[in-house]
Amino acid sequence: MTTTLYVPGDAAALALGADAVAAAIDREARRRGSEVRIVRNGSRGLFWLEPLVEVATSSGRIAYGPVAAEDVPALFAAGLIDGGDHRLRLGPIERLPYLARQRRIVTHRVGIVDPGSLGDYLAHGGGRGLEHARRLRPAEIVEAVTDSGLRGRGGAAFPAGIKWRTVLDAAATPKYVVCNADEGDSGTYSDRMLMEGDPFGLIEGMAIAGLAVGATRGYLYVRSEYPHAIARLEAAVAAAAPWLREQSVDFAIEVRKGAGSYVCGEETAMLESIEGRRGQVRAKPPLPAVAGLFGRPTVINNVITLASVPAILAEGAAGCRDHGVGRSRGTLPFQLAGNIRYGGLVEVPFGLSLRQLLDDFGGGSRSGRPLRAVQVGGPLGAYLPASQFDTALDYEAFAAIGATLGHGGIVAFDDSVDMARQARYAFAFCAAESCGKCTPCRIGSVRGVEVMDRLRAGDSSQIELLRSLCDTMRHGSLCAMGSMTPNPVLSALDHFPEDFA
Amino acid sequence: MSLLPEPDFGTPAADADGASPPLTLAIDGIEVVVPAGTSLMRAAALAGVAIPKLCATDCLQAVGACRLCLVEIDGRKGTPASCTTPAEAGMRVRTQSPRLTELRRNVMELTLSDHPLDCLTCAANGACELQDMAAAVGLREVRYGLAGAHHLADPRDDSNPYFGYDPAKCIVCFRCVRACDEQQGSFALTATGRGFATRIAAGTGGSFMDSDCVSCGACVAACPTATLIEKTARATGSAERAIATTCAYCGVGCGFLVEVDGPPDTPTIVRMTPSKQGQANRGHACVKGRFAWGYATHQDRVVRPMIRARITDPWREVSWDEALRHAAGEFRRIQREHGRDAVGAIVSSRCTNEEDYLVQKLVRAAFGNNNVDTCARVCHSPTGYGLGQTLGTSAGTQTFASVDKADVIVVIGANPGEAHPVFASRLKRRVRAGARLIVIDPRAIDLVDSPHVRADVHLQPRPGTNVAVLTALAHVIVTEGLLDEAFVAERCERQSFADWHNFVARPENSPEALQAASGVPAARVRAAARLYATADNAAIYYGLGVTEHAQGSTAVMAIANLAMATGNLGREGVGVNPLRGQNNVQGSCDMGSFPHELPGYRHVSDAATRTAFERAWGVDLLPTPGLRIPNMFDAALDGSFLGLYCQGEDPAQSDPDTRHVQAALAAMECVVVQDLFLNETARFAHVFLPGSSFLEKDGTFTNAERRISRVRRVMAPLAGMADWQVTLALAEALGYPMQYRHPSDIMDEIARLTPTFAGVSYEKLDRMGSLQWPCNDAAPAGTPTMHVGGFSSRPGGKGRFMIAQYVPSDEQTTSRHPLLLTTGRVLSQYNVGAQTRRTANVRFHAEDLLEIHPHDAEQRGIADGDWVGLESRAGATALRAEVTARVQPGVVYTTFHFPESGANIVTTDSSDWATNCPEYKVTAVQVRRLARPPARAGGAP
Amino acid sequence: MNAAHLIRMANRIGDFFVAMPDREQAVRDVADHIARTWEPRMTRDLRAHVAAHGDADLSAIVREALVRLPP
Amino acid sequence: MEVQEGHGLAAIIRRHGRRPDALLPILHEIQETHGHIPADLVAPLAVALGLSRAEVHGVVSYYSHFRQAPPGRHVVRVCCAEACQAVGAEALAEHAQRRSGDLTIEPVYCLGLCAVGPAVQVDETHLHARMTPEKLDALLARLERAS
Repeated sequence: MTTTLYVPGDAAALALGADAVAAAIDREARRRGSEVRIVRNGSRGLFWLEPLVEVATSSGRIAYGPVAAEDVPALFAAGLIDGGDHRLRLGPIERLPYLARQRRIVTHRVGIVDPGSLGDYLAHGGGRGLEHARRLRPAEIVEAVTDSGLRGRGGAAFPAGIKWRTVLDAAATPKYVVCNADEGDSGTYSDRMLMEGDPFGLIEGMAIAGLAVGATRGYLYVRSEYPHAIARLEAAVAAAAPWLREQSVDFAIEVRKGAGSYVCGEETAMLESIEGRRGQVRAKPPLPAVAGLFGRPTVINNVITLASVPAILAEGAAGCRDHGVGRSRGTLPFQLAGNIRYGGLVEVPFGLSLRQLLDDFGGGSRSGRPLRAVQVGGPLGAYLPASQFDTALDYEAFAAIGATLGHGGIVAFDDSVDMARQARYAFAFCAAESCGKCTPCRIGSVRGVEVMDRLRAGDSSQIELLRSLCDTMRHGSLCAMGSMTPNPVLSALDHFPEDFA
Repeated sequence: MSLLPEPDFGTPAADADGASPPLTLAIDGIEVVVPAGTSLMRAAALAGVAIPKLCATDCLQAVGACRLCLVEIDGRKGTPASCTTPAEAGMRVRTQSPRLTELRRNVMELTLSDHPLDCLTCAANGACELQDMAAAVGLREVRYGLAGAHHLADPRDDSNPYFGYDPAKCIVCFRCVRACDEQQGSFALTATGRGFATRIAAGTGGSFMDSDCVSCGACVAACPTATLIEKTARATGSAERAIATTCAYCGVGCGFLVEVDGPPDTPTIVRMTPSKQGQANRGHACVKGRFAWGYATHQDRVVRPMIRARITDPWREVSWDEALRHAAGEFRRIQREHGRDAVGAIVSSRCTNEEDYLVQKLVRAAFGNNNVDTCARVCHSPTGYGLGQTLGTSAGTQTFASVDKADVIVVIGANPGEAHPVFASRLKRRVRAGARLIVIDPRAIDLVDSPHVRADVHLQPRPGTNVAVLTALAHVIVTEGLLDEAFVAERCERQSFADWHNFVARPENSPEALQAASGVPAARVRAAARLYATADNAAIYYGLGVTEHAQGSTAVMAIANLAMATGNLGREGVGVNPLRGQNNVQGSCDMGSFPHELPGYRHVSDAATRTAFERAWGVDLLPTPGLRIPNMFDAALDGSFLGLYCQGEDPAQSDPDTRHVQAALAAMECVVVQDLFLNETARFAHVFLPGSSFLEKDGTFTNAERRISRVRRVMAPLAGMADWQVTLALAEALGYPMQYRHPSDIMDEIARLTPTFAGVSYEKLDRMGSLQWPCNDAAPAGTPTMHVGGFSSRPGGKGRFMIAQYVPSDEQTTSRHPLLLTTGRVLSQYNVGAQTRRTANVRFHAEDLLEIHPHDAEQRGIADGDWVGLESRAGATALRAEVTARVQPGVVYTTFHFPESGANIVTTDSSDWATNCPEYKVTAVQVRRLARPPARAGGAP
Repeated sequence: MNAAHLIRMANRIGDFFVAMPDREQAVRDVADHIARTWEPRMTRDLRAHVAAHGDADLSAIVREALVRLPP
Repeated sequence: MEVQEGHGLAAIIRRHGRRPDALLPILHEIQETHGHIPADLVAPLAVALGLSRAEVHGVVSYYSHFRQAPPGRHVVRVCCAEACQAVGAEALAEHAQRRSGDLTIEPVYCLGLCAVGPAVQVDETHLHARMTPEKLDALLARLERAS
């Protein structure tokens, strides 16, 4: 009898040696004459346990981790194939508290299915959303998405249904669906995990979007820093094409590789990049929903947003709508990153407090020192001091404290952090990644670095100029790159003034 | 920046689609009504409120880069840029507040933190938008200090002869890049790098001269600082005043502002900038009009009259009076000795309407014959004939702006990118916006494949077979049921249509049957015909590649047939549009410069017309046609034509079969040449009268869209008299005084005697900018689009189809002359080069080259750059070869801008059957590799 | 004037109109075209050439038209 | 215009088609083949796609991923973004920059390995997590030995 073993092929697992583990398992199984099938699944997102090996047994999938290649012979000796006991044995995977306490909806197949197998996808409930959507009129699909309360998960949190409605109502043709997979925010990796762990879910979401707005072409723009995700998606797109055809869904997807530009995560810069140009931001209006890719009406949503759609169509809008708080409906896959003990993916409904995530899931800092600051929402997000850790994780609550939830990335810093240095870095990052189109961002970012250098050298008179510069950038910039760079700077200055003295 | 107030509304006018009603909003409390799609910045400008701006200008799409134009809108968060925010009904916008002042000042502070503080020594001082805006936002200090990162040491690029690029002054507003992309369509500039390192670069980051820059100057005009600035302006600083005038190069007729300093009669020209109010060019220009004006004051200018008894004698400078008396005496002597018809004149399409009118009047009234012809004879005379026969009016049917409404554009026998660059930019813009393009040309001209423009169909006929291709297109339209039957039934003659229909439907006129003659694959002809005939709006543009053929007139009629058959006449976006070679080809034809027509294209045999002119001029007029230019030369060799007044024209270089022309000129007894320079024809002249450039006189030019525009005097004539004054003086010396105090008096007479010009006056031109004829009581504001509702000049208002049967040219390849030579222009040079060769434009094109296909070159052992001999039955010359696949095998190509290359030594006497327009475009030749450069290429006597 | 040129020009005019279906009209059109565009001495010299050397070099339609030309 | 077969550009363009929006995918392929974007390919590429040379140059120079000169034998990218900073990335990057030799060392802003930083990427596809100066030295030494 063949035993199925799961060794994640997720980039983080690979970075921790998963390939060597898989090879060792294969070698050991051959040596022992055990018939095993190794599935390179996505990661469950419990990264301190990666490489996390699972074995399918009659009593479910039993986890072991973190497994090093050297551990493999001993694991086999301990009866790995049957879920045998070993110091690395974690038990049935679903019962790990970190997972059990989550509410995985959009990521529920990640780490479970074989991302290279369409059959496995369909066997795990994939395809039902599209099947349902095919029986609906476009307006009904849009209505379902609107009803769910789904808001864009990329950061701007714009209601997806309204955006789709605009594209559906636009007269111009052809129309396009563009998936923003340019997940450039530090501290975020849920898009990457989904693309690597459940690519068909994303493709199905895009196809449903196509049906909803009348688009027959989709583009999946993935940053070049994600080569493994790109490879996964290209294989999945090829595998899904005949499946879509069989269902008479006229929708073709092209995977586009970015080329190292953070701004290309901004939707209009991304469109420029897909069209073959410099990734400079376009002024809005017109909105991409009216005049987007190649000047045509275009749905642009990020990975998690689109991947949320199949479940909404398959299970009904309530599945999303009934979770969360206030206007933040559904769940968000948060990502614990940086100096955190149990870093990983935590999909939970909106409304938990930041502290719950940091402590209950994250287990405090990796270094063991007290957490001093947390940056939420990527490099343009504010730094929160411990006094704000009780803020509820919902869009409006964060906006109320001048912060942003963004894409759900949470980067923890311990008390060794120099917040003035982080403020300088915010400008430096902006200088490195500014598209160069608008003056406040192009020149302001560089002047910001210079001001911070003078300030850190002891010239406290620069604080007034720093605030003035931040005001200019915030209110004068063309896009979020320039206008949000002041968020980390000013939050650092306001919450940690001692570092600027 | 120009000195005449040309208001900048910040963003272009909204496309008035007519679907959305205008909307009302309030700017700083001022209510303003604007079309939907108007930006807040433009709405404010319309309300008289100026919002600070740097990256916005109303000839370019807004990008929202400089962030100076921020405003506040009631009920909205934030401070959006007014250039990229569309106006909405009921909006209440504030453009001034302490908050906005602070923001703008702080943004400006960032801009200036990377800009040299050298205003007082800067060439743009006083005419710098950055300077103006810094003042407008009240910036007084830059708090960031001088120690930060900057680009002040970036090296200057002065490679272009006319303008320099100083990146140290660049504020990265992208206006230059956008101007190159949107206005010019060359895409020669780009931003490189990103963030603070973003810089503007030409080409791949090298110098402007190494890039694809065509020196149109759009970037220079767009630059708000001295980053891109004319070298002349750098040398002189800003000008004191500007004079609006019209370009004297091609038939586009661009409006320009001549910026000058110094005394009114002898000013220094600082620069010429294209005028946004120029209705043909809307602020755009090309390298010739924009920069190549230095010839006007070139040291080669002849400014004293000269005479000599024999052409072998040296010239003798004389007074105006003596020169004119000598010329008049000689003309009268010749007429006494050889008859009234032994003298005549050639008028120039370079001169003004008023001057052309005067010369034909001099010939008809003072010489007493009809021996007057224009250099339009050798370019667009078939247009006059062909369109007159079919549509009833000898002129193009549209405005240039009409191309914006075309869905399919056919370009046949024209290379607008080189010859009509400003129109080409407009055409390319339309193609980039989605219009389909059909190119019919033996060569792969730049429209066939250039950045963002690619022809949907390129038909490559063998030279001389246009009619075969056009008839094949007609065959497809007729036999595949693609006719606009309603249009034909309502607007065209029934019988001529039936005859034409039967003719083109014949099997021998199918693309398949004609493929052997034209070399164009039948399938491509069919594709082109379907594309053209099924478009909502299809427009045809053509040039000398249609007219300068033995069947030039036939081809023009074939084109008119196509337009009538498909209903593509009488509205915007359609039509038949000749691209005129010279600035005033249309005008010189309009002014009665042809030997068989009085002003307004009225035949000399028409008694009523003649009577009107006889009354006005107080003379009797001949009812029979006079000699055309080639007939003049034949008659000269025959001994019956011995006196010629040749104004602004150089037939010894520009006319075909040079040896024949030179022999004819040498046979004459009195040749009077009036020109800026001692040209080739002057070598055969007995009297030389100094000409005046367009900068030295008042007058009007009429461009290819029938647009009459003013030419205004910028300086006093260098020789003391403008051309029109010289003609007056000559007429007086001939005993026929004419009384005009100013060219406007001449125009008034033209208007009185010419029904299509009845409504034209200088007063109205000054008021309206320009007028397109017909302009009269029926159309007081002129006529942008011809033939709306009917062909009013045709009997019954019906268009006439003309059978256009393909007849092979006499110029056929033989074993002695196995290749076909065709000719054309390059962008930087102009015709015989008399002007452009006397400017830095020679740096762009220093010699004429012979383009030859690699296959033909290989057979002859010719490598790129080799000297080759070019020989036809008319003559032989030598030039260097350029081996290129732009030409097809069997075809060679050259330009004719340099006398030493002598292209017209090899062109023959073959000409259009109807008008004698020379067949420049087809000459059977042989090409041989020369072992060494010729002693003097050209070999003229 | 150069007879070869005149003959060639005349024949070229004939080549155009010969394609018209109404022969009678076509002949008239050739004559009319010459009358309206040729200077009188050109017609005169062509006639003189024909008188002296015959009309063998002229195409049929031009021969017919020449007869119709007003004197 | 014929594109020289020698660079393999013709085949790449044939595969992508003559459309301007194929520029980035084609540049990626060129860089995969040559390690950088050779300057002499800019003009033929522009012609093939109906773009200008300036536009292609502008695009190549904009994206940090595209190189205009050949890199070292291996490219080592050290993540310098916040999540990695929080666990010592800056010191690691400074440490890496001090190395010379036949390797190209450059910063990268996020590899999506934010829970297991500091992260390092070698030659596009080889990833390394929880990097320390010592582990990096060993890795670089291994790479240098291999080349």
